[in-house]
Amino acid sequence: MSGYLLNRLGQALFVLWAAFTISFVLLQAMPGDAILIKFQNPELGLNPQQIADIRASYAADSAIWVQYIQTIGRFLTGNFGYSVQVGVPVSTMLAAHLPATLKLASLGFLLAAIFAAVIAFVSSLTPFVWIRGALQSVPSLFISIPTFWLGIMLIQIFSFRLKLVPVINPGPWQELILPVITLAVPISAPLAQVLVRNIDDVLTSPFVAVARAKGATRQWVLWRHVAKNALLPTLTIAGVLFGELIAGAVVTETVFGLNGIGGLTGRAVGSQDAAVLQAIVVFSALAFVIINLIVDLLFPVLDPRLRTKAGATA
Amino acid sequence: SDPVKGGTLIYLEQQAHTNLYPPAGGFYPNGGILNQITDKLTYQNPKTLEIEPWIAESWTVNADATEYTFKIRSGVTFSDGTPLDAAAVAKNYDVFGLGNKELKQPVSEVINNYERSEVVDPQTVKFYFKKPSPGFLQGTSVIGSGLVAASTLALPFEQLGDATKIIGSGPFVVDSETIGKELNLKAREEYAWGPAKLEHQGRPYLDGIKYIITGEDSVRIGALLAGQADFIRQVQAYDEKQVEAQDYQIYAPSTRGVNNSVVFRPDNPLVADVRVRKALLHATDAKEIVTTLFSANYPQATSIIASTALGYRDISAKLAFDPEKAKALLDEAGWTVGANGLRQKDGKELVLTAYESLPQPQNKETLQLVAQQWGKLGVKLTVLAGDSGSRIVDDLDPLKTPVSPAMVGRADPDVIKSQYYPKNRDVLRQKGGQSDKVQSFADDKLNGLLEALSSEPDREKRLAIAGEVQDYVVDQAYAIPIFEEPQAFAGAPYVQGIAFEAVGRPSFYSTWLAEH
Amino acid sequence: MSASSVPHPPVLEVENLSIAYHDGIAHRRVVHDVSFRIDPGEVVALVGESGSGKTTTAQSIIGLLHANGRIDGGSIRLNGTDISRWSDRQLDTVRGAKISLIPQDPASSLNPVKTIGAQVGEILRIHGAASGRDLDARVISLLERVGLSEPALRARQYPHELSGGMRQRVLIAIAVALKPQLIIADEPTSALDVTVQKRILDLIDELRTEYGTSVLLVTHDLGVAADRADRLVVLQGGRVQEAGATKVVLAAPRSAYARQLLADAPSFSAVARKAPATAREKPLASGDDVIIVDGLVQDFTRTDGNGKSFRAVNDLSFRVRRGTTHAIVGESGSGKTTTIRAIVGFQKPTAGRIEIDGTDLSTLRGETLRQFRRKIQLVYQNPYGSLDPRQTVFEIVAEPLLNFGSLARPAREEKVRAILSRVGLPEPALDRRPHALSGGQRQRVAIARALVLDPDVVVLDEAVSALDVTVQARILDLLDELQRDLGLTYLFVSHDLAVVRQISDTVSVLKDGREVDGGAVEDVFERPGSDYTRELINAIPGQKRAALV
Amino acid sequence: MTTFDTIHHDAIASRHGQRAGRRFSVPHLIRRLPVGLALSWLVLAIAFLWAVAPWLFTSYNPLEGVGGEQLRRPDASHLLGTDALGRDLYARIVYGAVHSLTGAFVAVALGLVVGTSIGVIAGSVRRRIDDAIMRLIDVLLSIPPLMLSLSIIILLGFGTVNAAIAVGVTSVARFARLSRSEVVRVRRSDYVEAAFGSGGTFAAVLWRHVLPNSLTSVLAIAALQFGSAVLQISTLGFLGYGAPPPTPEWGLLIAEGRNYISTAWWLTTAPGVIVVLVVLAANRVSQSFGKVAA
Ligand SMILES: Nc1ncnc2c1ncn2[C@@H]1O[C@H](COP(=O)(O)OP(=O)(O)OP(=O)(O)O)[C@@H](O)[C@H]1O
Ligand SMILES: Nc1ncnc2c1ncn2[C@@H]1O[C@H](COP(=O)(O)OP(=O)(O)OP(=O)(O)O)[C@@H](O)[C@H]1O
Ligand SMILES: [Mg+2]
Ligand SMILES: [Mg+2]
Repeated sequence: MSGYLLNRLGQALFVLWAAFTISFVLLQAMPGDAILIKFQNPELGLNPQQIADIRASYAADSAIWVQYIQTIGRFLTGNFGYSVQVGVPVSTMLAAHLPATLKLASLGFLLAAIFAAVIAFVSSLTPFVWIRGALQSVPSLFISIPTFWLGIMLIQIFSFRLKLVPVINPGPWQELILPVITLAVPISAPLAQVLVRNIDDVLTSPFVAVARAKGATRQWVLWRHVAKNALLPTLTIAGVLFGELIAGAVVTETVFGLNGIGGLTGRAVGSQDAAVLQAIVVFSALAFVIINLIVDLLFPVLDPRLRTKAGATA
Repeated sequence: SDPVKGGTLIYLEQQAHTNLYPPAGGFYPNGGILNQITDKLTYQNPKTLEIEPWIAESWTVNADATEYTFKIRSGVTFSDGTPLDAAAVAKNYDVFGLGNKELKQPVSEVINNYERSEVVDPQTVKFYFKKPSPGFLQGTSVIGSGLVAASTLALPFEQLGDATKIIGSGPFVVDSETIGKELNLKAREEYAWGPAKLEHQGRPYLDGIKYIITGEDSVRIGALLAGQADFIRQVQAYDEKQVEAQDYQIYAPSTRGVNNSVVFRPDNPLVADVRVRKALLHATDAKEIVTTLFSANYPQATSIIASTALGYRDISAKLAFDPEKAKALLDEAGWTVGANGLRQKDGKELVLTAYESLPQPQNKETLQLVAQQWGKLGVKLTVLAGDSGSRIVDDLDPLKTPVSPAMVGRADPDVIKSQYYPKNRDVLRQKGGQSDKVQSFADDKLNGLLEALSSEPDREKRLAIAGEVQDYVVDQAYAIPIFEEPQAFAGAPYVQGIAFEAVGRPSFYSTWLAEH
Repeated sequence: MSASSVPHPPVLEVENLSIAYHDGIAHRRVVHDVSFRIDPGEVVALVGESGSGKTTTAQSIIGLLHANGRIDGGSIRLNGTDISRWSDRQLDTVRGAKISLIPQDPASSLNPVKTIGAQVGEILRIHGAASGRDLDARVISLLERVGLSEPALRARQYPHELSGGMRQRVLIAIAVALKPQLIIADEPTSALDVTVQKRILDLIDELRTEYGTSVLLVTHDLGVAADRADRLVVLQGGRVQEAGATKVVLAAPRSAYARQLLADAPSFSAVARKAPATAREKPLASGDDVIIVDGLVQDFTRTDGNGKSFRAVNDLSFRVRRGTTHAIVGESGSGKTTTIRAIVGFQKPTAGRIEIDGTDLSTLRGETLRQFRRKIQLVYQNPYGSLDPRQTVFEIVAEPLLNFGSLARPAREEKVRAILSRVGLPEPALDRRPHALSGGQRQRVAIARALVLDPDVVVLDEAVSALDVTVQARILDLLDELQRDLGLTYLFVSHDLAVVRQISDTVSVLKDGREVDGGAVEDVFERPGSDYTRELINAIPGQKRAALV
Repeated sequence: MTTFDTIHHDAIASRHGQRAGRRFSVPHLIRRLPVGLALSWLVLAIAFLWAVAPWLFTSYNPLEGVGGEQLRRPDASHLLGTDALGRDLYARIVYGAVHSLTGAFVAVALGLVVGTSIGVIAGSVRRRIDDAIMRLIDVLLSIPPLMLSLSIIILLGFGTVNAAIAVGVTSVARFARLSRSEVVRVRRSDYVEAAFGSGGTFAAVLWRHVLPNSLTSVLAIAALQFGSAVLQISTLGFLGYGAPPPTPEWGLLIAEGRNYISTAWWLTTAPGVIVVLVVLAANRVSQSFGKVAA
């Protein structure tokens, strides 16, 4: 087991390093850079000599590989550098932006899971074919709505027309209501689709018939037999959902002006704030790796078949 | 009714500030904050454009505008308690005028030919210039010349993004900041040094101001009208009607600078011929653009600078929309309509490219209309929406961007120099200017005029030169002015006493919130 | 029937039952006017080929028809009450308590993520029969009752930790937990080994007598039915062909279909008539051994990473003469498939020598191995899985020819047609895909593919195990015929001794990878050399009838 | 043999209802087609026609507005109203189809071809190399997809096709994973072994069996990805990385129209609804593929 863990750890480190390197190369390859974008801005009225001086002071003109080594070195010591665009340390920025995103993402995911579960379970419990049909087409609908459009519509309707929740200067929880819904909608769709399919699969498996033959009611079977078995394979899409969660967060945070990593990513890309982007990539790769590791370790806990690997052949 | 004290103004800003080094205040979000937290040596009356006392009680200028002496008001302190005296002012201007290499602080665009300062006595400071610098007095009144405490000036440039570190002497101080999202200002109780001629004196009426970054146009306007905000920046012309329909107020202070224009980079062979540029100038129907996209707050341009700007000269006759003339000019220049409807010459097609400018109101639509108008002549204008990096890199290369939108605001004729002079913004991209991609283009006559403009001490003569430059730029068809750009704000009906400095940054010093 | 008549009313009475499925557009009736009854303590067997409606009938009795199935008419009376139109809620009180079910496939009939104890206890909890400590005790005693060793441990284990036979015992424990009046056993042993099968059926019998429960035994194996049932109901195409006391039906079947079933069942034929002499009749040149296996050893490293290897085949040796059939028998996991995979060259043996028609397999690799495949062909256990679902029958059979590129297109087409008609596939089946074929037809396609290259040796891995008796008999006849006409050598893997006895000349009996018995079929069957072989032979169903006749 | 045929017909019709449907005649097929699926095909067909022959559907110029006609509400002459430059919105949507659909198509094609190739290679080679390839795919998954696409757009420059490439790159990982697992699954199947057993070379087996059988579910996902690509491209437009004006690409229409939401709601709603409809239709169709494949 420890060998397995070591191996996984090695792979995780590789993923981190490769993500760092790829993003470094991508950022280097872009036309212009943060310094140019910020200081070539005519509003600042700097002349070429001044800009050249600034470039020199950021050591932005040293050889790429030197910068690469330096950046890695800095990252290893926990120093993420300064944001050229905003003029504060990257670590401060991350610290300021992370909580909002964590809140948004975790609540969004939770709500998405609830949406998905309601859709999946209600549709398999309902005796009415039309309700079932209607519910099962909800994921397709959810997946078809542009997230930013949904956000803007929600704001218009619930905040500006119906005046139910303010978007400007809201309370700490009010602030999250609409964004969380916005984020949950696209995330819940694939979850619900997978769940509905899994439930359908499990419902046709013989052990469900056996449970029914014991005299168990539909609800009993659904909760005590189907639920866990159907949830298990859903875990496997966690990695993919993570990406969607981040993409969703960028858009949601931009629409709602939330102060999270997503919005920060959008702005940092716009200003090619390399230090910030580099840090974001490393963090997101870290999160991805950790999530996958947790899922991998969680599987045997939830599924007894995976506990003893050899037993699976019996 | 009498002003009411108290309350917090909720102000929605479109973009987060980038850096609060005062000379960087030209960027509107920066300026909008600096204007509340810093004071300037002088105050430019936005109505008369006269320079009035503020931190400086009085001043003298020598005949050739190379020496300025300011008498500093006593009892002024920065919010960290340090005194704002002659020494502090001198220190500020030394940095603004010369920059600080070590701390990466650049030179201010409004200060020309600065040499050194001299603290005559604790309340008197004197500035010396290498060459006449007649624009300096006005330059002391602009946002870029906000005075900050020594501790702020001692910070390296990249740390000036943190608003809490900016110590000014203004009516408000930074209370707290959530980077990229929110900024809270609170009133400074002991503030007693507002511009001398203002009616309102003493501390500001408001208790505080909350800046909230709200990027979405629709959210800003919606929130204002839904009663969730009090005051917002960047109201698009198409939203004005509904704002006014609900008795809300549109504020559109003029930026009093170079008009919103389309400029050429004559280094690009396609637009090197003045006849081509002239043709395009006459092919541009500014009136159509203004009526289609804008409102009465966006007057059609009648010169390259705003009609409210100092030194303005009405040259609308030279800007007439005349497609026939345009066609004739192009024909004359040898550009004939080819089979595909595009003008051609020597196997080359007249296809031009411009990047849209995000901060300018409806610039994408404006350029599309321009493209549509030029298209009728057989000239294609490709409008690009690039990322900032490509935009900036390409914008330096006249071959890639022969055409560009441009505008700048400042209430002094120097603004023309800011815009065109190769060492400043260099919108025409001259050799020896901002870009090393320029092959040969340079207009010495223009540059001579601009230098004269910034160093002619005699006011009358200076205004005459300003007029001459306007004529010259249009005669050369370097720029096609389109409209006079205001900064558009909207406020709730109960928001009173909003003031703007001369180029449209709001000042909330005298602002108060009526019962509502 | 007459014996158990008057005193007790029947437990179950099915009368004119008709059931239809609708799939979107059409209703399709699959059970037509079926009537039968089950008296207390009686075993009634429902026999018939695949698709004859056995499962459908059984499901309707316990009210678990698929959502798209509907009872069109007739009645199902449990103790005199018609339950055919009861709601789910009403049926819930009956299921488990009065009628219970032993399903076909023990592997998937237990919830993989719940413990055995929880699943046995569930039926008690649902019906409020026990709770708390009492529940645990009852669960353990039930597990003990069905013959599980260490019942307390078993209760804590998960299904995957148990063998198929153990799982079926757990399912039986569930079925008998509340001493129901009727147990429906739908092919309770068809997924199990012969030896295990016998033990499970014995257990059901034992519990039945103990509790006085009636059993509806659904099976396609006439042998099983003959051994266990008091009465038979023979179904074909959803209609009752014949019903009556087992003895009567077996002794003198009235319907043609029952007669055919009887004739096809290998378990009977093996005893009733000697295996038809095939190649054995031909004088054989001794020493003409096509397959020589010498000291074959096959190790596998287990996936759990502790590096210990597992010996699946241990020092196996045998020889097969040209034109004969050699069988490999043994229970599941005994190494049959492993052996033949080595023989056809899919797997490098750990040790030992394999020689096919004079070629030593260990010398082959790459192109030579590919060329070698002309000589020996494998027919898989599961014909459906071994046929590419996207290819047409024609493409499947033509592919080997294409691989060796020896024939031009017209010649190839001709050859494919010839071989297909040889295996008895109708012309129109040529451009169908595997899913549009019956199980028997699929197996014919697989055989055709194996034969199209004119191999010397055909290896058949449980080639008929998945088929029902009638189809199985057809395929065996075909194999016999082909062997005679083409002089093929067969290596035939099976766990069904009846079949083996019917068609093979020599046999190797495997247990845990070792040969425990071997030699000519007659010798092994008449004079088994090991207890294991004896047990295998005793487990062949249908012996009761053999005794009768 | 007739008995066999009846058996098989029974069995087939029930167990493989959808598959069997393929063999039926066209009118039969149409009768069997569920309404939703039929509507979905209709939506896709219309969108396709818009893309190939937009002029058949509108007489307005999508690129040039009429002065004085700006921001008109929807009415008889302008079905969906006009935009700030006085351009007919319906015309812009119709002419935008070609951009949006090509964009989505390119994005999906890129993800499909590159991703599937990687997946097929990973699934067919030795364990070590497979592992290495899949870790690289993990890397691709671990970089925030939006950042990846934005960077790629910046690198390639703005434009519909470039945006499509940027979106396509983010789906490479998904396709690679899926196709790899499918290939691994198919490779384990008896029929692949049987194909080797009947003398097939590696290439022949890969081409004849592994590819066709593993691509079914990959194609179903591709149809799904099609819808998602339309959305992602529109998201890029929203973030300011869309096609340059005046391209009437749908995502850009929604994105630009959103600024007018309180004065001219139709500018963002109409293209929004069109995108929802098309993506829904693509989803529905992809599901029907999935069923056939299942
Ligand atoms: N859910 C269903 N929908 C439609 N048809 C079905 C369904 N279940 C079974 N059938 C069909 O009903 C017929 C009878 O099936 P059933 O399962 O009762 O046969 P069986 O005798 O149990 O066969 P086997 O021996 O293969 O288990 C078959 O033709 C089968 O294809
Ligand atoms: N590739 C493999 N890796 C590890 N163990 C294997 C492998 N293949 C087979 N085994 C093990 O070898 C033993 C013999 O398996 P084999 O498939 O030969 O049995 P069999 O006699 O064909 O059984 P059945 O009747 O169930 O098909 C089993 O315990 C099986 O788990
Ligand atoms: Mg059955
Ligand atoms: Mg086997």
